[in-house]
Amino acid sequence: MTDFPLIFERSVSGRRGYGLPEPDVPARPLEELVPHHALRQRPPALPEVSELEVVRHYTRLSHRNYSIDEGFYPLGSCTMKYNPKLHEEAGRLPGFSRLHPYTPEELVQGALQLLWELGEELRELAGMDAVSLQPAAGAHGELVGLLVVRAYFASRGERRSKVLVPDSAHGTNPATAAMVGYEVVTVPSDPRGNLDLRALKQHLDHHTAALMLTNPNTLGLFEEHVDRIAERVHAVGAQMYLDGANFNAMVGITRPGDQGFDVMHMNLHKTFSTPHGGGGPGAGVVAVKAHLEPFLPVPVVVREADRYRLDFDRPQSVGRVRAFYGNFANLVRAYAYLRTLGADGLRAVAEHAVLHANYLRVRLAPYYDVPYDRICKHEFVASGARQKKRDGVTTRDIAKRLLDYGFHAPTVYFPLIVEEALMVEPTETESLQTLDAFVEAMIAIDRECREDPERVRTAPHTTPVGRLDEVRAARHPDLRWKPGP
Amino acid sequence: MTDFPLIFERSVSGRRGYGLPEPDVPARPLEELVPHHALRQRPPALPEVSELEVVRHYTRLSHRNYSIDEGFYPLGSCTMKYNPKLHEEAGRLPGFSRLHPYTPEELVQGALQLLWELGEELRELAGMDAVSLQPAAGAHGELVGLLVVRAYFASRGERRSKVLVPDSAHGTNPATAAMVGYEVVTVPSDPRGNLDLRALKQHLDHHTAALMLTNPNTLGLFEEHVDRIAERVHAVGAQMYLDGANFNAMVGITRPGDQGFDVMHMNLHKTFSTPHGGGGPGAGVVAVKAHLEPFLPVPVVVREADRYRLDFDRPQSVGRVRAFYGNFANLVRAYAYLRTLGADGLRAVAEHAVLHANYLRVRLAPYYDVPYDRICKHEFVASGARQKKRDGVTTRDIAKRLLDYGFHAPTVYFPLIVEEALMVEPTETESLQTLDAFVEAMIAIDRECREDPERVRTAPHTTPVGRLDEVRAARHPDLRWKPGP
Amino acid sequence: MRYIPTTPEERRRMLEVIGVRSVEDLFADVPQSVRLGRPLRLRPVLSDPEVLRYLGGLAERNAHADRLACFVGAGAYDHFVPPAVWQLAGRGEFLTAYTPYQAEVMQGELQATYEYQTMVCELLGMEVANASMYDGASALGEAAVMARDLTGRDRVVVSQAVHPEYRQVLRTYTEPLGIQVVERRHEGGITPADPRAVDTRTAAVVVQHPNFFGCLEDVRGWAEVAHRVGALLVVACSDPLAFGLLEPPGALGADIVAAEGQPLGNPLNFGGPYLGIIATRNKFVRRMPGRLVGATVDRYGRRGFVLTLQTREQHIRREKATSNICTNEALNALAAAVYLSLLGPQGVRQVAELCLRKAHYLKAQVAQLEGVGVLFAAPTFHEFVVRTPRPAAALVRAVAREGFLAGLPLGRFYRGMQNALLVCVTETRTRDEIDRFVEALARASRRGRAAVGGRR
Amino acid sequence: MRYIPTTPEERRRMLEVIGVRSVEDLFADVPQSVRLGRPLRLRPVLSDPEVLRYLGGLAERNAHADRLACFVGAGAYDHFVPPAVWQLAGRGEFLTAYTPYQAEVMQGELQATYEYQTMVCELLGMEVANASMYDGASALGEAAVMARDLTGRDRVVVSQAVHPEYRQVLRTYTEPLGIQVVERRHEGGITPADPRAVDTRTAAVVVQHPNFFGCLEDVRGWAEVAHRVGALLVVACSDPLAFGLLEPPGALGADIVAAEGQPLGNPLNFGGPYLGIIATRNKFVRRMPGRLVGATVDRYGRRGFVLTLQTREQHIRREKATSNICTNEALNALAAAVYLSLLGPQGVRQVAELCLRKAHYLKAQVAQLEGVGVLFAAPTFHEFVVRTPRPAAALVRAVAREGFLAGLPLGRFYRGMQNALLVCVTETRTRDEIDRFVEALARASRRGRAAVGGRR
Ligand SMILES: Cc1ncc(COP(=O)(O)O)c(C=O)c1O
Ligand SMILES: Cc1ncc(COP(=O)(O)O)c(C=O)c1O
Repeated sequence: MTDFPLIFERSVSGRRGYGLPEPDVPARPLEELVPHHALRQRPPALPEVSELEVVRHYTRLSHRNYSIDEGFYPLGSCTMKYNPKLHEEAGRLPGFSRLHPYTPEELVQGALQLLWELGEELRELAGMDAVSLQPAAGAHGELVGLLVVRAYFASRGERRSKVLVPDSAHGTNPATAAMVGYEVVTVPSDPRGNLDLRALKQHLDHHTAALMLTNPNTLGLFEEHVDRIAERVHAVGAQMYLDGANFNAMVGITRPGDQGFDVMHMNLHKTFSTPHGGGGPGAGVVAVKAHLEPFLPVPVVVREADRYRLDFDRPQSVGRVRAFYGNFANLVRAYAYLRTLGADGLRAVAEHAVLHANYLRVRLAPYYDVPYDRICKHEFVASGARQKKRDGVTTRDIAKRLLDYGFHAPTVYFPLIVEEALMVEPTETESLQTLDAFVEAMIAIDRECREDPERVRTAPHTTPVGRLDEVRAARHPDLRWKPGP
Repeated sequence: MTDFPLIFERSVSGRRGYGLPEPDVPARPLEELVPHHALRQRPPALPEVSELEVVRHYTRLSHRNYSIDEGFYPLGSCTMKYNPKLHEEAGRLPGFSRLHPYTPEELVQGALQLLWELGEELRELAGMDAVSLQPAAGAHGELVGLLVVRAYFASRGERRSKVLVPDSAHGTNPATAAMVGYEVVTVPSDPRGNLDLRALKQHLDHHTAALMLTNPNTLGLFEEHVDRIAERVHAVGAQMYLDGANFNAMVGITRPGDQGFDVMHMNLHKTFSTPHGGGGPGAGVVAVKAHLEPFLPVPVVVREADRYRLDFDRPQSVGRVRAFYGNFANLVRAYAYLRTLGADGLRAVAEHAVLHANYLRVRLAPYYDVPYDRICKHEFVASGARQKKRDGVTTRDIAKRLLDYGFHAPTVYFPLIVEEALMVEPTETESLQTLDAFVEAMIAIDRECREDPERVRTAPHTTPVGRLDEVRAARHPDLRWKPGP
Repeated sequence: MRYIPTTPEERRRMLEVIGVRSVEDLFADVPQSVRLGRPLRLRPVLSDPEVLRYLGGLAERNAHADRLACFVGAGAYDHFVPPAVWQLAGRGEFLTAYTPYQAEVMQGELQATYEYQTMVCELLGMEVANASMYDGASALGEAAVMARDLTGRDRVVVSQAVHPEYRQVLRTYTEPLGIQVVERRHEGGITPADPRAVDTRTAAVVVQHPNFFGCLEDVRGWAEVAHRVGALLVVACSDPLAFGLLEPPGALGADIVAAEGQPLGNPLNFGGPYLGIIATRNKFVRRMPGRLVGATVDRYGRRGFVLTLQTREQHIRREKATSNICTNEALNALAAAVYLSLLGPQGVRQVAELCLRKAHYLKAQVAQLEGVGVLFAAPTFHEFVVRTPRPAAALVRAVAREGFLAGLPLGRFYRGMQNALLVCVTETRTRDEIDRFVEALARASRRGRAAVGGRR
Repeated sequence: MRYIPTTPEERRRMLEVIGVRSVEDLFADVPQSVRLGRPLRLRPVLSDPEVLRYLGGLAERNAHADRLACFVGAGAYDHFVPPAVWQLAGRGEFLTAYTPYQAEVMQGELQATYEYQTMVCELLGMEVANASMYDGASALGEAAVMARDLTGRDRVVVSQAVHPEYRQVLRTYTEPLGIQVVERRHEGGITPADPRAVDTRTAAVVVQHPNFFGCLEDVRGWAEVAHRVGALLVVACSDPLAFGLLEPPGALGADIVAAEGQPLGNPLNFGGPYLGIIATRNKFVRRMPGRLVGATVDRYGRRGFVLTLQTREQHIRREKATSNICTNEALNALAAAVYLSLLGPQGVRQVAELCLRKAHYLKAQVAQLEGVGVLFAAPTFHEFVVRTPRPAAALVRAVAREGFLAGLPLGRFYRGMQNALLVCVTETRTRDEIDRFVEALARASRRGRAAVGGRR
């Protein structure tokens, strides 16, 4: 078997894949237009291929991918639900996709209205008072959130130094806190999988700017004492930040604002079904309580009578975190989703996401350890510890073997507090038949671990390539193709 | 390995895949609107599946197909060239795709202008005086063409009884002649692969309505005496019909009208790159000389000053062969193609189609018989006769084995006058590298025929299913899934 | 050259291998006398952006169904097409494949077609359907020829309430074969079943249901009439979605159904490509035109699909074939399969019910309009004929200015029906649009009457 | 429920397996005190056709680039996007995949990203590029932090001719980390290299090339100035297509490039999603933010691709990571790879040349207009600043009525520049559009001057 060629390896000098116009303006010598020294010396070594070759190359590459459109994607914490095709059609309307961000306000009223209405819906869903639609992803939302918290304290002449983060938190939480100049203090979880209240008490003081909580947390468990946690955090004047990556478990049932959170981000590319695009783009809306509103990034969409405009004049704002107004095309998709589901539909989303997760949890529990085996929310964390101890097969091996069964693997080795973690999130859009097929596969793999562990250790066997050498990739970085001499 | 499920086998009672509106008009009892006896007794057994399941089912099915977008498709006589993506975008413009055919003429001027301009271009390409854009495919064009011929003779009070068809002709030619009530007389080919002039002479008489010629013929050879053939056919007052399926070999170099043809069809889904859609839709434009124009189907697009209209008032017309005006969306694509290539581009198409075919012919000749081994046009016909005699491997086996090498097979067992025919048409849009890879595969298969014929006889081996039992399919027809009791 | 990858250097190498000096030599066999001695006289070549801009300009000059609220049907219906339909059917793997001659690599196309054949049978209540015909009209033409072949008789009785263009095509297909077409006048918008219409020379009776005027025909009655003399009943249909709610032709005694499949997920496309449906009884399958996909097994016993019963077809049977059709409308059939999969039994019923209810909501209001009225009393599905106080064509132009595509003026097809307008309401029309449409009709009609009055 | 396949019967079965009586029981752990005791107060639910209609209505109320001839750039460019780009990038297999954590089934995404990284390096003349950042502005913010980490210094000198929004983002990213940002005023539209601008506390000098005003900066000069004091040169860029024609930053001494990749095959999208590009020298790679794809081999020795050098990233390094970025703009990077594959070296050069020539064609005519003029004398690429006789904002409104999106009024970003308009010409503008635009400008300016005169 030979390597799948790179597009560069298909290149033939002089071949073209485009149909651009000829200049229709007077052909003045280039040197009259730009100084010679500014001109490029040697052309970039881009591939020279025909349009057909490009179509074939990327069509074939697409066949070497795994997507929701092809199969089950129980990737915990990522909420890989169905991305409705209707949203693609809506997002591609020329009135949206061909709109320049610097078109005068009075000529983009449709776009601004959409943003404003989306903001209204999200505020109600979050139980918050104001939103910023700008962040490009969840982590970007975290950045905005902590910047807002920081500005809030600054406005009160306070300089708080630290942010508390549970040991189960996603890596973006501590990373964000560091980017905003905060010291990160890790708070352990208790045996039930809740945040350890005693430990929290220890670390909470007037130097604490915020607690970054994920709820349901990354174990898929609802923080049972969220109200008391909020009380204590507020008691020292600190802010409650919600990492809303797991919002899918609570829409319409409980609102972060009502749980005592002051600021949160949501991942529209999770809860609100915008496609993840193989890594992005996303959209990470930030919602805040009234006392934090003055600090949101500029611009903010405001409505006056029946006109909409972008408000830049916000003296206390943290400023800008990106150019323009946000990942607009994704916001269009998310809004289409909200309008299609409505209040009842969204509540049903949470109910079924939770129903499906618990069904899987209960069916898998006999075969895989489930460290915190209680009613979970939209996901749960199993463990390959049993198989590792018993058969010398790791969670990574089990994940790779699942690929042979035609499923994507769950999230593995996260959260860090569960050894050999297997984090499973089925979402509400999968059918019982699919869930059962997944269970059968997991059971079969458990059997293989006992009867033929080597087969699992060397998996995957049916994929376009076999197990890849990640160590070599890191030891000898090869990050780009290089043209031959 | 289990069977790939049918969509019906994924059905679960009560599941929905649509989001239709609720009635917004007063809900009167159905019986008030339609008599009870007219109402459906039991619902159709259509699948009950979610939108996600539909998306997955047909996405996965698409991965069980072979297309130009994925690989080389040297299917002789089918001109499987690249279908530009630009055409899809153009064809899907709401101004075209959302246009109702009964919209008043003055409100569809853009569409009519497009049809008229396309007609003009095709007339010039064909060297003919008038066109009908209505036929849905080549065979439909043949039907129109012979109906026109028949009406022409009728208008002169003549009732001619027979149509001459070369033994190398495509099946649609005799089938069409029969549909129009003509007796079909087969004319043999001569040793050089041309129509046998002596035989032609024998059959030509005043009962002959037309000669249906394919040029280049299905051997991929230009009819060297086309001018003399036309002379003789016209000498008995008969009409020259061109099956223009092979027009790709001559655009811009020689025009059917100048070759002496009175009427022809073109397959826009071949020469003019409209995608073939896995079997259709196509578009089979008919072009005629002035004396046949009065007989074209209604309506015909006409231009008056700068207005365009549909002319229905044509007393001598053969009538209608379909509803409305033709496969419009395909005509849009074909027009986009014509405007993108222009005069020079189209000539280059013919030149390279012929260049590529001759290159393959010469490179394969040492390994496979090429019965008529002379300069060919856009395609040539090789034969598996040598392998059959020598190794007991048939052309079908060779074709199936090619699938394992990642290529589509050439057209096999056509034309009928070549035993074990392998009809190869590379088209102008394939690269030299692809042609060479195909040659290597053919050479490798010839070697396999000698060294491991069983491997070839049992091919394909790497496809989603193995060789399929066609005899069983015909003996015990299973033409639809049946719901269980 | 656009879309041609071969570089000059590669051309040189190929010519060398071939053993000729120039591309010119490859055309040595083309007599000088027939050469085109000059460049083609075509419109100037355009770059990609220019082509899109030019075609975009032409598209802009059409009043499409997003611009005018569409109240016209008459064989082409503005049903909602779920975006998933063409995002799937339009995938390159389906779009750029040829006819599935090499079954082992074309299981996607073949299985989808097998599923399509099944869904069509279910919707129409028939036993077998083919892989597609060009459109509903040509399918009807082929159905008549098929009936001739099956009965050995050469007379076809056809209702005048069959789509006029379908009837024209019927004549075109049958006339050269000496098949005689006898038309049956309609009475009050329907064609009452009448034994006197047929005799032992009758090959088939052709009725449309719901018919061109939107009225429900007495299909059962005609089935009896036809069968009693050994003739076949051919039922034409321009919107199969009707059978989400109405008893399907198969259950009413149809022997052959010829239908238009555009309403099943295919765009209006200014008339094409559409989807020709033909379905019949198992016992007639070997006389059926067009391709058929059948299930079989591979050498390992796994289920697979192939083109089958090909001895009916032109590439095998040549002049003895049941039809000359080769390329069909496969992609439109695939779209129909995706569409019907999404809708399922409840979905097709809901669409049909929405159409019925909205159409009758309009019908009731039209009946109230003074000077305007409903022409026929017979029960209708989603179309009906409006009696207009002035020539319908003028009325259509008038309401077009107010943003409505009012319907099809029937004068063009039926003598004496200048003041008749065939209107249609699908599920895509909202109550608000219907109400405003009624107002527009009312205004236009008053103006009309005034004008007429003026002329007196 | 839309998009939820579970039937009531299936729900029952699942609850039974779980061993609870109702779905309600699954939320027992949610304290009553924090429950939402009422239904959500959201806008009414819409059916699929209604949603499309509603959003279509909102889309119609925007003056997009097919309606107004677009002469504005300023960080978002109306380049021609070949239809193949999104017909490929938009395929479900790419669109609905997550980050390629399971490399063996994500070779498509991973290889395409590796190809993208290579193409970006080639276009910018850099050694290594990452898999994407959010956009050009945030990439610049991260670049500044990266420079701080690499040099251990906390001062960044930035030209005022860098996109004002990029500078705002730069401040937002650096301020909390105590990095001091010093702005350099431009002189006549460019930022002359000046050793006095830097000292040994300087981490980086940031210039944009071509800069916000469209002018070419003295990048080589700034590279020398920066390097002499051990600082890094960070080059920002809002349209990398310029380097199809211009010497790329890598060749001019840039240590880090932060660019906006929207012009590479991505739609205008009212500002996003766009494509953040960051590229640097090999020796700095371990300080780079974001994902990197690297080549490796599988257990059979076949080439394959994986996410690599992840010890830089948040999920491993947490608070010590080089950045918090996780989700990026992978799909836009894929589109860029397809776009650059289609264009190739000749294509990017041709686009750049068309932009340059057309922009200068406009520039020459604007220079002739009385009352109007070109503000800066420095050489420009495809943007330049027009001096307007009346406030530019008013002018923009005036010519919008004539069908042109005239440009960006600079008063909003630069004090005292109320009468300055930043215009852009890409390859999609035709000579005819440019000529008519000039006439419209002339008319609007005359009216303007009249008005002003009137006021005096
Ligand atoms: C719990 C949690 N927090 C934060 C993030 C970061 O969100 P994003 O990837 O959109 O930046 C994720 C997603 O990976 C997550 O799962
Ligand atoms: C030589 C020839 N004639 C006629 C036809 C029939 O054309 P179509 O399939 O478009 O009806 C074909 C295509 O298969 C052909 O190759």
